[in-house]
Amino acid sequence: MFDIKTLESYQAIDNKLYQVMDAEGKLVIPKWKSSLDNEQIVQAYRDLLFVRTADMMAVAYQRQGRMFTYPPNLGQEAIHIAAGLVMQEKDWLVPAFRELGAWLAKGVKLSEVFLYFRGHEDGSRFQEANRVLPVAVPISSQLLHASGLGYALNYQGEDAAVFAFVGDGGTSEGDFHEALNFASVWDAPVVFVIQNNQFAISVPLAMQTRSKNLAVKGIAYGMESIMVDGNDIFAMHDVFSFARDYAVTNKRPILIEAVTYRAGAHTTSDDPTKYRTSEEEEEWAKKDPVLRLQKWLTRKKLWDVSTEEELIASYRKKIDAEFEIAEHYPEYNIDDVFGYLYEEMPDELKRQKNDYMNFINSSGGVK
Amino acid sequence: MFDIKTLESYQAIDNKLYQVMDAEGKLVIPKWKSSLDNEQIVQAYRDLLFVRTADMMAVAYQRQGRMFTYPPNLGQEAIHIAAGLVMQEKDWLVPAFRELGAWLAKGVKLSEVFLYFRGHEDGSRFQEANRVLPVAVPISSQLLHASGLGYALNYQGEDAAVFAFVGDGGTSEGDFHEALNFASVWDAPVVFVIQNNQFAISVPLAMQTRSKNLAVKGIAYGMESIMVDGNDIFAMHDVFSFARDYAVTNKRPILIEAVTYRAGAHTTSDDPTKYRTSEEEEEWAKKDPVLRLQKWLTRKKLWDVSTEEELIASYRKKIDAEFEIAEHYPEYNIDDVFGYLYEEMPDELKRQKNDYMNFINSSGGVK
Amino acid sequence: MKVMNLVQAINDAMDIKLQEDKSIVVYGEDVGVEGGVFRVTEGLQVKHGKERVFDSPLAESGIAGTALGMAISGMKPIIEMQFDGFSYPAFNQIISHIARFRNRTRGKYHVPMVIRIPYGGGINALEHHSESPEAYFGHTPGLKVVIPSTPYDAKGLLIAAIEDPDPVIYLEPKRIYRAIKQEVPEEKYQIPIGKAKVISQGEDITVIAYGAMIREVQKAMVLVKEKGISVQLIDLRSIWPIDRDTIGAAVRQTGRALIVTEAQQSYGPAAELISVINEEAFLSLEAPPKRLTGFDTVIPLPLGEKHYMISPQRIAWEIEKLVNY
Amino acid sequence: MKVMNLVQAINDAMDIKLQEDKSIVVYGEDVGVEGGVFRVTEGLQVKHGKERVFDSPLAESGIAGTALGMAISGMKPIIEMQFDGFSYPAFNQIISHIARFRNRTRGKYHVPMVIRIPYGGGINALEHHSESPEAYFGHTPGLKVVIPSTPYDAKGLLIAAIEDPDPVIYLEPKRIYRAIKQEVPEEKYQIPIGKAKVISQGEDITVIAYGAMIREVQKAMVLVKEKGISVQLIDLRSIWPIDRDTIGAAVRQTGRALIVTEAQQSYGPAAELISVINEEAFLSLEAPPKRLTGFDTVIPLPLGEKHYMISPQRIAWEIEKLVNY
Ligand SMILES: Cc1ncc(C[n+]2csc(CCOP(=O)(O)OP(=O)(O)O)c2C)c(N)n1
Ligand SMILES: Cc1ncc(C[n+]2csc(CCOP(=O)(O)OP(=O)(O)O)c2C)c(N)n1
Ligand SMILES: [Mg+2]
Ligand SMILES: [Mg+2]
Repeated sequence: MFDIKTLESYQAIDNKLYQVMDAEGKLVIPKWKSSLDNEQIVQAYRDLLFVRTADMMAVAYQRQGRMFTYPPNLGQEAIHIAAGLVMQEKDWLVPAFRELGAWLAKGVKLSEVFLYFRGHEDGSRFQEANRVLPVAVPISSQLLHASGLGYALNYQGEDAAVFAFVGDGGTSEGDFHEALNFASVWDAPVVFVIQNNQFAISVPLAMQTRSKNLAVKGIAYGMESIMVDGNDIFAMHDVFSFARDYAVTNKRPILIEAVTYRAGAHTTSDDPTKYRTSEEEEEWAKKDPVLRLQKWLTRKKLWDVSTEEELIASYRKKIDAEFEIAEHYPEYNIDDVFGYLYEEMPDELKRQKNDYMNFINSSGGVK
Repeated sequence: MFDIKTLESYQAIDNKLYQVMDAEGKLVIPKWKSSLDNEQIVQAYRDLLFVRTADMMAVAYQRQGRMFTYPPNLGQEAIHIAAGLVMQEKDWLVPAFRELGAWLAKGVKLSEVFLYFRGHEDGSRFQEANRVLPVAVPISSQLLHASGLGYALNYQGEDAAVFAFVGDGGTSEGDFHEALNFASVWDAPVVFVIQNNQFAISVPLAMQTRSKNLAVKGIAYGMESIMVDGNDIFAMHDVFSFARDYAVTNKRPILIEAVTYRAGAHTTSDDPTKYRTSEEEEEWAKKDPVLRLQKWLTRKKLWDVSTEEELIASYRKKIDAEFEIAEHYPEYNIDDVFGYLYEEMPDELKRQKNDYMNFINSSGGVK
Repeated sequence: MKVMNLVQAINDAMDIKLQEDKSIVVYGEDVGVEGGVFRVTEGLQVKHGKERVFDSPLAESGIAGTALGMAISGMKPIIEMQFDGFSYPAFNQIISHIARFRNRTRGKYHVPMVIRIPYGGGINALEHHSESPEAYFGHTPGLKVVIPSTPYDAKGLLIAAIEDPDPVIYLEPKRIYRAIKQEVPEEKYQIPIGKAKVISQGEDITVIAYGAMIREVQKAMVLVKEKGISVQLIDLRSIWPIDRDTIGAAVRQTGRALIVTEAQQSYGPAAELISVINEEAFLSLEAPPKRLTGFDTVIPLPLGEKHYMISPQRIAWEIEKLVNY
Repeated sequence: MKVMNLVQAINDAMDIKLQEDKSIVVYGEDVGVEGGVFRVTEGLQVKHGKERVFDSPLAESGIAGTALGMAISGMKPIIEMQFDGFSYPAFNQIISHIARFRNRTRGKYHVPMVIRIPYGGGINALEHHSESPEAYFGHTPGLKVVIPSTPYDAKGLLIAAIEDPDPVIYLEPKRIYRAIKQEVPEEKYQIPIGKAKVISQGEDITVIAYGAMIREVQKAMVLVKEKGISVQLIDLRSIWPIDRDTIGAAVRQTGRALIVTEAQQSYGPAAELISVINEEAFLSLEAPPKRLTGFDTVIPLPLGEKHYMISPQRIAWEIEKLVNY
């Protein structure tokens, strides 16, 4: 458990990293107890396996030319699954673009994610998910939305929090600064999560900032902050639980730096061998979050590795089925272009659409 | 003197304010010695008087309808005179818009300042001043220019520093964040100076940020920082001397928060009685930087207050003469509009100018 | 009815809507305690409380971006950019998010908000305080952009903007903030967004303008009237969507058109209007539609404004030239 | 001569200039080690060093604003905005400072810098990666804005931009980055900024386009040729300043004009061109000059791009309609 006392002894200015278990899945905090029961932990592991499988299949679909650019989550999944365990129905999720597990936890359908990365806006309609925003492409710009949502929660008297994600590179943008500042001045209950995966595309952290770590940036906003091992799902879960509670109870924002590693490419268009060594990759592979929990579970005899293959096979079927939905989604038509700009389509858009339809009709459907 | 050791004991995170003399002009650091000799200190006092007089006359000219909007410096002059004493020929000055004393120290002519605030771009031509940028109106945007200038100094192998000014309100802008971050990552020798005068127009500091103080924001960039009494010219001079030396020697930026008070209105269009109390104003009036140095000098018998009136009268004459230059500046003509956009005027601008001249000629000079 | 200037009419519109709809908040730099640097929000904080009318930190991207967060979660923010030139730091939020969130999410989220921006020159201001950015916004899909030229329109257009379910950029011609007074109804009414207004009928030429330029054109009309020229004056009012029908009908009637805007010329608002005229009234044109605009220069500091700002004399001169084409 | 695509030609221009002029630096997100996400700066860091070709922090306002600082102090930065849609956070620095510093200081300081931006759609990209922001820049006084459509022009225009003493926005049609190959001289040469190019002479109609649309128009020309229509194709090349002389002369010859741009329509680049045509060739017009542009919508995600992007068929259809007007 992580409480306000723990926070005192994990000050970012002292470069303290909160970690519960090491790379071997062994506890580094003696007598540590999870607030999750064993069943929940096993389920978390299944979820990790599921998103990892879905994520790797997404990369595969892309390679097969069945999807466009996709940003792999490989190596960062524990952060998302932990967030999913903590986020409540009423909480808002404000993603960047690399938080698959968190989206699914919020009720986004995998078929929607696939549809989006196949190049259709309908993938961001989130038919059954509430209080989750779509992928935000312009880096850090979404954080301001989170601060505004936080203001609205207070204004509307709701006891809920906003979970907002950004990358290490994203901390360099002006909007990062403005968002944290607004949230703090407004006492907005926002949990800001920096996924420090060491790279912004090809640019390593050392070229983004000279701060001791990323969590210390909270000091500039009078905001509490915690640096945590992002590949340690127990640590992440502890910290998220504490942070949500802190935000909702105190009506204050809080900053979390989840230290992790982008084990895959930046996106399917990227080739990391250009800018980093395989030694580095291997070093981090040892700290893999899925493997780590597996080791813990195995040691506790809560998990039988020999069943995994079959489980994954069943996941693959599910995932393929979801992909099918996306792949056989109805044809993109002209109303998908014009129909959603305004509540009521202005005459000017009707005119432009009409012009276009005149051409289509006269060309016999050629575009 | 302020050295690297002093820095250690004045950490912003501990909320330490560097001060040399109190409001009564009495030393609060026993045995403190200035690196300025008595003559220089007396001259600094004269300079304070001069800029205060010029500043107050500027407000008066504006009231007389002889100048447009002007931002008074009242109460903040010690910061500028101290900066002027430290800045070298090779150093860049990147002002915000409320640093009259620093501009003059850099060689900007008072007549140019007046001309600018009378509404003529020629006031930013700075005929005899080098390495000083014009007034920057969009808040904080100039700080990025400072970081770029710092990169250029390193690139060109020059041992010099950039002095960049911003207000307390300015710390909220994204460009503040980006500028400090770039400077730090690039090891640019920039002395960033926040003039914390407690207000951004009507908005008090408490609504800009929740950070402990403004200097502490340096931590977010791994940058040393110092909080200093901005109404204490000795403290300011010590800190600027140290900061310049630090920046040039270490090729590192440094952040200074000068704590002061905007004793006058935001600009001549502003009425502070709307948003602050006269008690507060009086409280700060007691800490006035000019009065404070006067007290110190008088106690040291370096200054005879009875001579002040005459001195100021002579300054007034000088200042009036400078204003005359601005007031009788040649008529603003059409080439002043078109002539400076590009090195060579593109045909399109020639055409537009020509169109306009056709009208002027046919209208007999009516515009 | 009550005599109001533009400042009062805008204030009144916000006051009425704040009273009526608790989801509305008003914020920006100095809009709370101070009531805005132009006093447009004066009195609103005292009346509606500090949670609803308040000062924000000094950061325009922040103001715009947070407003989107509020808007998609059931609130209606009315935000202020203190001056035209300070809306630029908010461009990314406006272009990339505010204008697009409905489209991006297929209507799951929409962005009912108003961005108020005092704009335009002629007030002897410092640099960056006299800009005409309407073409930037007009070119951005997903926004509506309006500009009033009278207190009556100011109130009705602002109420329409606030009640619109989509984001509206509301540009306030600061030069005439207090210059024009008019009887304005005390109750609520709307001026529909997307409709131009024919201010005066006339046979010889159509002049299209908006904002502070309307008054200058009206002065020019007095000048050319002496020469027997009768001008049909159209106040565009809505920058996007454009009221092509009114413009087309007008120019088909007169065959001649002059567009007057203070914005810079190239890729500016007048170019769009000329294109609309070509599309709607080409065969009726008896002379090339003409644009009289700001130069492709930075708007000069006060002493140079006399050259940049468009005078009634210059408008009259262009009208005459066109009529005699 | 050497066969190059656009990427190589742009790289070559930078390489030559980096070699020749030590005041030049190249920076932006991922331009250093990675050589840019489109590999446009590939190899430049290894060749010219990390002080001259480098990765910056992820902040576009920062990239633009720091470049101004360098430029006014004797350096020549060439900066990259990674994609069109990520130039928006830099707007304030571009509009308020980069474009104006010479004017503000009466020439005491000037801003020799180039802002490279891959732009335009048709590459199946994520949102914000397919924008056409040229009208925003074209409307901003103090900038020059150019767009090449061939490797030859790409190299010559970039060298001209780098050698220009004023800031130049250099938009790169990413859709044709690797699609067009051409013999390009290995030595240095300039394509003058402000000059359009008549790509082909023709009698029936003038088509004006630029960037990736040139290739589409050329395909359309094949289609209409069969019907005996001869097209005069003009590559604008310079968005600002516009080459009115070439445009005017062309349209006076053919009497008919079609503008093809992928940017959104309202207040877009095509509107400016139609205005220029009105100003330069009104009396020769035999049909209303027509604009075929992007819709006033957000450019759709990949599956919808087929509707938004302008096909040769659609261009041909418009050409025919105009010729038969
Ligand atoms: C404003 C903006 N600039 C540039 C980009 C291009 N871009 C996409 S992802 C990325 C790197 C992001 O790095 P980081 O924030 O660390 O997140 P990560 O990809 O590592 O998850 C960049 C530069 C963008 N999307 N938005
Ligand atoms: C980008 C931008 N937004 C708004 C303004 C309007 N404005 C001018 S000064 C000012 C307050 C500045 O406060 P601060 O930074 O504390 O400096 P001070 O005036 O106190 O010296 C504001 C909001 C501006 N000039 N630029
Ligand atoms: Mg990263
Ligand atoms: Mg201040």
